[in-house]
Amino acid sequence: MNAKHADRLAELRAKFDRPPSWKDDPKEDKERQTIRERQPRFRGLEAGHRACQGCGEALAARLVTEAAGPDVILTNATGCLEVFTTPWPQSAWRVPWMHSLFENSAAIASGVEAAMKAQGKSTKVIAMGGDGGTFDIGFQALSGMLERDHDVLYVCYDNEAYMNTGIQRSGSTPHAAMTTTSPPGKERMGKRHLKKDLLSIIAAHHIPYAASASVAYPRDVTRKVRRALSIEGPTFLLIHCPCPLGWGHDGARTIEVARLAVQTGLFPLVELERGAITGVMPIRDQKPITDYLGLQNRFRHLFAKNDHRAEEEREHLQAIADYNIAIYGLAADGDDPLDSEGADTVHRCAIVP
Amino acid sequence: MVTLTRGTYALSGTSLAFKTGTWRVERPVHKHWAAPCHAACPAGEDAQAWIAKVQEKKLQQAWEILVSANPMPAVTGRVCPHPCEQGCNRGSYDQPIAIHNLERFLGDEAIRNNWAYPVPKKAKASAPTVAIVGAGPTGISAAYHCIRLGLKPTIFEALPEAGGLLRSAIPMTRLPRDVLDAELERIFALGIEFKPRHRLGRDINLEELRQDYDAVYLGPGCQRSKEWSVAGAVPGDLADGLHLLKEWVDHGGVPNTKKVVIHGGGNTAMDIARVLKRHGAEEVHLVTASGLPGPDTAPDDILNVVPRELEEGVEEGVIMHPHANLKRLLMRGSKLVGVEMVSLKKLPTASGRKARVSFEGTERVLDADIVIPCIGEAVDPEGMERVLGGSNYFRPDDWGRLSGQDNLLAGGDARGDRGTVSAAVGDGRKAAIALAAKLIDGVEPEGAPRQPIDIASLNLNYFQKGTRAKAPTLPVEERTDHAEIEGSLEWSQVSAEGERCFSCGNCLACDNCWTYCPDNAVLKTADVAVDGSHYVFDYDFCKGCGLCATECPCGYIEMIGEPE
Amino acid sequence: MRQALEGSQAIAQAVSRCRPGVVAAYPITPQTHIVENISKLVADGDLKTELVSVESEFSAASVVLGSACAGSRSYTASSSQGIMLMSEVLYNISGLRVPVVLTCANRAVGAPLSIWNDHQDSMAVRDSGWIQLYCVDNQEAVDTTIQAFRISEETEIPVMVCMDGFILTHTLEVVDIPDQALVDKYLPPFAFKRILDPKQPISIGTLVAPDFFAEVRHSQHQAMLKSEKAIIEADRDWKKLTRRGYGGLLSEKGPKDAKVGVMTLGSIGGTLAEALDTQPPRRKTKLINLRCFRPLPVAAIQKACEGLTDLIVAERAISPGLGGIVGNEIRAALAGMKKAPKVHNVAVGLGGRDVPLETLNDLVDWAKTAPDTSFSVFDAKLDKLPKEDR
Amino acid sequence: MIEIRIHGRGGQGNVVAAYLLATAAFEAGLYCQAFPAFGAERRGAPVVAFVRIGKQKILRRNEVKEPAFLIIQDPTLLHEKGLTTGLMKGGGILVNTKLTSGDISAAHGEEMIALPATGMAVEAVGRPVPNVALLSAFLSLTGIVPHTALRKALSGRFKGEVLDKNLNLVEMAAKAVDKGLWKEVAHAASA
Repeated sequence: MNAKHADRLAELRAKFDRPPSWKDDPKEDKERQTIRERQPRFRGLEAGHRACQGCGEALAARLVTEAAGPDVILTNATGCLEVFTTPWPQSAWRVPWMHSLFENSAAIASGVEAAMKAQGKSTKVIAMGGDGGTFDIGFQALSGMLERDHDVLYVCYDNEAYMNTGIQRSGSTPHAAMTTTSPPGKERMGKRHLKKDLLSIIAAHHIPYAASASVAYPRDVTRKVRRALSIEGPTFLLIHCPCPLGWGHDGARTIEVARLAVQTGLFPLVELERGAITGVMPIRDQKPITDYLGLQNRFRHLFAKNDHRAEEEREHLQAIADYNIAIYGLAADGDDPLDSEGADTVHRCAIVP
Repeated sequence: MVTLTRGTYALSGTSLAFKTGTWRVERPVHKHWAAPCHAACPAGEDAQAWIAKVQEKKLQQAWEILVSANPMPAVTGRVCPHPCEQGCNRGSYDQPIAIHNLERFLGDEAIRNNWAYPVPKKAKASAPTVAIVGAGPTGISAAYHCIRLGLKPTIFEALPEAGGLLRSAIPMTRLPRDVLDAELERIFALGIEFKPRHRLGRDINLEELRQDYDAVYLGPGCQRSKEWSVAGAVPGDLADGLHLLKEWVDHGGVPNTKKVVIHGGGNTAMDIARVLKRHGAEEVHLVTASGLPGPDTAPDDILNVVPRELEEGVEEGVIMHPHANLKRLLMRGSKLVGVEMVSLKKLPTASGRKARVSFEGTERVLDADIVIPCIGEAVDPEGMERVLGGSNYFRPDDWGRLSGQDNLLAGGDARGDRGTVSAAVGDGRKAAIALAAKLIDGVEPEGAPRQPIDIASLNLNYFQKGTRAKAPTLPVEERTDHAEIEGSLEWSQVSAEGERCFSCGNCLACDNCWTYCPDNAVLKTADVAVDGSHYVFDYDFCKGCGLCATECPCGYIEMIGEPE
Repeated sequence: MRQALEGSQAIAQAVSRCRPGVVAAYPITPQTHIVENISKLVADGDLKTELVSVESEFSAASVVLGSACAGSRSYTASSSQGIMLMSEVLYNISGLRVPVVLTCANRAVGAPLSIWNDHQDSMAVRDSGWIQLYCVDNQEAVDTTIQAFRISEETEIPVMVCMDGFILTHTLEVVDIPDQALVDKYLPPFAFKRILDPKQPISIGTLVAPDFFAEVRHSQHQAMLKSEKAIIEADRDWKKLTRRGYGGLLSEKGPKDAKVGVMTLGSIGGTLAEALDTQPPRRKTKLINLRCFRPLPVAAIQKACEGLTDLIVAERAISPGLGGIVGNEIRAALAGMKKAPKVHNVAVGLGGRDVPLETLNDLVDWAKTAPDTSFSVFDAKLDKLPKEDR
Repeated sequence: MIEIRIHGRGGQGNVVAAYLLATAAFEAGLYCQAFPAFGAERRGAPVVAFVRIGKQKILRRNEVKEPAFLIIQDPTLLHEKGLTTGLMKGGGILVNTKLTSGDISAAHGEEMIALPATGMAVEAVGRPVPNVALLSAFLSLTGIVPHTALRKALSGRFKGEVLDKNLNLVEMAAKAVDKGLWKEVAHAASA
């Protein structure tokens, strides 16, 4: 680089109006900050974001970034996560993060990854989207990203409807669930169609690793994130995260609802490598789907008295749960520390910061 | 702040400027409940608290917490009927934690490693003095807690050695005497003045004690057998169970009998039954008005025997007759040849209170050559006639304070409503607390016990079913008068058993609140969490969703309304 | 080096000289040869770049947005329907103020399906916040491509280089491909610093509330207006190095005292220039070639129109229900002028219709009688239509 | 400026022919322009390409409507109506055909120069691609660009054995027509 170029670079850099870090702001509460900063985990998603109370997606995103650590770049489809984390001029992210559009998270991630390759950098790239941005409008970009073998982990936060726009059905909405565009009525019992089997479609790309996870099993989530990031090539993680607003349950019951989705067999937790099933979380005690449905307003019409359709749809959903268990071999063969009962077992943890 | 207009980007973590705590209408707070094991322990031990240290593998700290209530874990771990285990929430889930085994393990470890008893408050030279009558469990406990609280205790004991019933009546098969000696020696070494062979009413008198000492604590136990007869009849060779047990403990002598009927359902009854069985009695019948533990028996109707002792007794061939009473003695002259039994049960009466009702037509006869009453004892009033009045027992308040008697307290078996070593230990502790409060600080003792937490308040999703640790026991054919029947747990068993604890009502430090908070509003810290938990809520950001409270496995987080 | 090259091949060479870190594109006629030639350069090892062969134009634009934000010089190319499919991302790239260069091989937009040249595609995204530069010939396309990277990176505004599909992309002619050393001297390394960097993490693409959105748009507009300077300087500096310049924002040809002006964009300027030389109209006429359409260089346009009585704007796009797009913008641009010329507006050469040399005279003749509010599709043969549709 | 129109069928190398001719002109120090009549035609369909060669920079970009010369790569195209429309007065038509010049001229009622270009290409290169032979013959007829320039243009596109064979084909075709036959026409056109 000649001297003229050096000057020019300096001039361009000076235009970059980066202010001092918030850490240097004397108005900050030093005491609290110290504890916050001393947390023995990486805080990829900081407090102060505007998610609803008990938001499953916020939790999932927090877990994903914690597991990924600082040397990562995130891309984010339009949706709740994007809106509640980055109302200008604030951001809750502590890792480089970028949002462009609803349907292009996988594509901008492809570009970021290409740039990392071009610059010889090893920073990992994680593309994120909700189920709308993944199952539906962003699917083409996702499929292209997987096919082109980009070294990107795509994480889909699956809350089973378009929540950002006010709870409209998506390809991921489960059968019979009520949304504002699949309301129950004289002629309908909620969504007529089935939840799209996205994971099988992803698996058909024969990528090295694809898995489903649930916020009810955080250690499983972080393990799968780390596993995916340890692999070179495209990987995919589908994380089930309840939406208290859209599903109609108390924010305090987010985990309970998520756990029941797994324990009933309605949301199987599986791992696929090159399209083949290589791991499942076995279900130790299968719960009846009514335990799960009964907690959520979106299935309220399935408990209508004197409506034969309600029972029929309940039986239908039970049959789907049973089918999942049979197809994925989820029935536990004896107790397993990593099954649906064991995977969330707590212990006294002596790690103190 | 510089505006980031070009491309409207934002800087890392700047959302901290936005305090989402203003969204909250309810806030989570830590609420430390009493674990049911704690609430059930007459000695006042917080088993949850010391098991937490076992989980951390900090055994000495666990023991120190334990002995902050009970100085004799090696003893109580062996002899206590462990109501803590009956209270344990784990019992409604799979099996209760083997708390007594853990307690015993810690007690034994302390002896083996000679861990020092912590003394938080050393007595000054001018410290108030306390005379303690009786070196049984309650007297020893009172003296020990006096030491801990800065008082100067002196124990007066009629016998040459300390220990009370522990030494005189508990079978060596349950409590090896070297364990008792080791534990007591270490306690007395803390500076307790001990005056053996000082019998109240003979060698010392109460009034002088009350003059010489700032306070007196009476823990004389129950040394006098109660009157016993069946429908007015008494065999000529009658001896009560406690007497026989003491003789056997003292020099190994037992009556030579073939068919024995034991009347009563406590530990003394079971102990003597097993001694006689081992010494060759063909049949030993235990007749008790109470029921056996089981789903059909009301909790207040279960016979008061350490469960494992009952189990071992039955193993050894003691024949149980629950829900039965003696109606008549069959005598040939003054010599017993049999007893007539009748079935009964505790049933509600017209007044609503329960009373035992015999069922006519259920009478049957047992051949017997001896009947041994084990219906309990009363306080020997010698030297305490004036304070005891005409009663069998003392009736002090919960702190042991006798009404109308300044600085005179009583507790232990002499209360008549206790009946276990642990209760005696608890009485001694409370008396010491009351005395220290009054004599040192001139205040009333503080005692606002925490409410116990029930299993419905726990989140059991986070636990797995498991099997309770089982200590080795001697096979029936190897049991003798001396060898201890129940053995110790291995460390691996202790560790696994500790892991099973639900940590009811107290922080398990499991990280659930920290892990599940979608808002990063739970911060992990041991330094700042003054409430003993490992976490603080950052109310600047907590939105009050309540997820942490729902998912706390231990019921330790409560949502309370924000002030209006 | 001077070579006889197909336009697309020349563009591939020019892009290669700019050392892009990432190239992403999806093939579409008539842009295809650009992508093919870049692919060949990559395959032969002559161009070290991450070539991302995406599954749609939408992803092509998204990929270059991502890669530029991640700190790599990025390039894409498209046309027609591809530009339309990209349009959402185009707004995003400019709104985020990210430097990217795009070649638009101009083509009509369907329906009806047409693969042939006009400017409807780039005109459709004229409000997307991109700088738009139109090229007369392949040499200009090559030079403008190189200038575009410099302009874009200096202004943090993306640049669309518009070259007529087929007419330039598929035409072999003599071009000078500048040496690598010369381009390196002219174009500094990619210096965009508002990037995704784990060492200094920032969040790009935030939600902006009503209290600030207006200010953001204002600042974007101001940046566009100021970019005129960067465009002029880039062309001037390039001319210093190569002796080739294109007048910066626009160029004029013809007598200074002309009364009639004919304004065009793109390759049609070449045909009319030859016509001006070989068959000059009777009225003194000059040509105004509008190189820079966004930002619309109002001052330069007014200056070029001084002394004219009539200005004919002949453009290759249409806004049905309004008429011309460029023409109406020019009318607005001249509104503040003392003695503004009458503006006559036509569309010519839509959907690949050949624009012959005679067009110049035909236009000048037509303007004599046309009212200034007129608009017509000048070369439409109305007798091909049923009466009711004429 | 000389304008040339080349007719062929999709897949015959029509655009390549135009590019080669223009490239040869460039190699000879002239300005040039070559472009196809842009279409969506597939293999086998009639296609057209244009070449302009001049001493000055070529500005116009409209289609060639009045060419000085036509090069017709496939004689069957002559049956298409209006194929020779717009040919400048006195302009030349070079046709790839097995017939003689006389026979083909007679058949279509217009004067044409015949060249068995496909046969020559098969003989020299082994593939039935007539364009190089036609270009070589065209240069012989007009003399607007020396054959050395065509050789240079070819060496930019081919390598090794294929190039050698094509150079042989150039030699072969150059001799097959009357050298300089259209020289005057060309001169007049470029004036």
